[in-house]
Amino acid sequence: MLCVVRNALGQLAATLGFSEPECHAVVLAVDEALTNIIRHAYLGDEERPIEASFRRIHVPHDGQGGDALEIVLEDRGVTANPKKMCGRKLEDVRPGGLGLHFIRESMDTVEFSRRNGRNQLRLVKILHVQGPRKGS
Amino acid sequence: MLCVVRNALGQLAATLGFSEPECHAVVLAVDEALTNIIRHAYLGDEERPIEASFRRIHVPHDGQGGDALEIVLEDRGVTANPKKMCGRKLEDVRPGGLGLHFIRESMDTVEFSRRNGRNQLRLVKILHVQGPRKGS
Amino acid sequence: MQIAARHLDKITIFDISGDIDLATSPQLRKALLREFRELKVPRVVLNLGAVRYMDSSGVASLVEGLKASRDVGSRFILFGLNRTIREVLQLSKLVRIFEIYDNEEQSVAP
Amino acid sequence: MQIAARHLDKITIFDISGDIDLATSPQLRKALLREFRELKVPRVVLNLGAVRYMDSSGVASLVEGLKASRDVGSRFILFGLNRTIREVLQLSKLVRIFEIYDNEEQSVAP
Ligand SMILES: Nc1ncnc2c1ncn2[C@@H]1O[C@H](COP(=O)(O)OP(=O)(O)O)[C@@H](O)[C@H]1O
Ligand SMILES: Nc1ncnc2c1ncn2[C@@H]1O[C@H](COP(=O)(O)OP(=O)(O)O)[C@@H](O)[C@H]1O
Repeated sequence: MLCVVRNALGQLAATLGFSEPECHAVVLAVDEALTNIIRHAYLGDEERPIEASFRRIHVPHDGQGGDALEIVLEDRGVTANPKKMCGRKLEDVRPGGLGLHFIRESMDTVEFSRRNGRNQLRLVKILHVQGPRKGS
Repeated sequence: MLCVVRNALGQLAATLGFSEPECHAVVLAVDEALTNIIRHAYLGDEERPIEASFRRIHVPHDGQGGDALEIVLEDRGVTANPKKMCGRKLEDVRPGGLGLHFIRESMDTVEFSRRNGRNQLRLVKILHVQGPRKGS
Repeated sequence: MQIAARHLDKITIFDISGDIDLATSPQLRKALLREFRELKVPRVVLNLGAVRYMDSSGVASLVEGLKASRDVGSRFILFGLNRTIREVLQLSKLVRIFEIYDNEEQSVAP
Repeated sequence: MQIAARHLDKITIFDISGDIDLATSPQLRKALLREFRELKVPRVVLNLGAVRYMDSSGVASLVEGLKASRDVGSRFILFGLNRTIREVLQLSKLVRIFEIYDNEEQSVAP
């Protein structure tokens, strides 16, 4: 089902006017975030509820306003430990520990918060070319 | 994860310019189709691969051309039995048997096919208002 | 989806929130069948005001609830249906078989 | 993701297709570890030409494969990386630690 999410989101990003590498970046970030929720917040249980919203928002940018894609993911899993959430140095070659790094490199804003027993991850990607691409 | 698919797809449909009831219809159809794949093609196993593509296409419509959203879902599950795939009469009140009816009512084109050991479901929803809606 | 139960005299009210789909409808089904079959509650009222989405598996659970209520001679009432939920019930041609009210007051009236 | 294996003299070539993600990367990891640790194949070549998508769990499996190959003194070679896969490896700053070629001929050369 992750694959279905990726393809729907990739098409959404393209329709909003993001370039192909930007679409890949958004898809990668959300894939990694969902993977982390399943693995770390829900300890591998794929059946637990994940809420997601995808919105076009207006953000102040470069002195003027611009459009952006805002993605909010929420889970009811274990509280994330901020100390672990920092990612790791890339110098030591070992499997794992890349997901948060990928998310941070891919998005313009990455915010974690915990409220009402839920973990919330807010991701924003700023749209540099304004307006939707035709024929995508 | 179905919920994540629904929300990404709803936003995609809105961005393409579909009205709110049309967005609901597309989301419902894809939800029902994925549910059927998991339940009937994969006999309840949620881990099996489902391929999905979401594309804006050009279709002949009302004498002239128009845009549409094309969704193709593919699974490697058991071959669908065309006799069972017809849905049922709605007159007899019983649980179940509504999914295919919902899909057919929601979309303009619904095509099942089987090739290379895969079931393919092609869904098309025609966009009546041309061009994407701004600020959706 | 989340279910919160409230109990009045001979009435159970379920406040449902979230999405009713493949993953969550079995939980709704179970709650309804328990209320009718095991507890034989004379009236079960479903507050759907906070339900954002329902698919055919949700409708199927409601139909099962309705059947169970008829089997034991209880009433099964829905209220708070937003436009999306109403559309789905309309699509299933099942709006008319359910007892549907606009608000809780009407749903619990003697 | 699907893995098809071909066997040359002292070389195993895996033709991979589809997406390498949370659901499928364990299968790739297992195939690689078996080839290096159990079968001690001197060279394993991964044809990624038909891979459309890879995330960090895929990268992690490749790193595990690389470590296992070093432990037993075998070679682990990648070829056929499209732009998306190259971008993901670049993002992980791991492009340089892998032995990457443009095509199969170079990858199986003595
Ligand atoms: N959604 C999350 N909930 C709880 N903990 C998390 C979450 N995402 C990441 N973490 C923590 O941050 C660490 C680093 O995550 P990441 O960079 O994605 O690498 P990996 O998942 O491979 O360990 C994880 O090992 C985990 O402890
Ligand atoms: N993707 C599918 N693969 C195989 N069989 C299917 C599929 N979708 C539907 N069917 C068959 O068609 C019948 C009717 O489907 P549907 O109208 O969705 O109702 P329900 O799923 O509640 O039975 C199913 O019971 C099943 O036998």
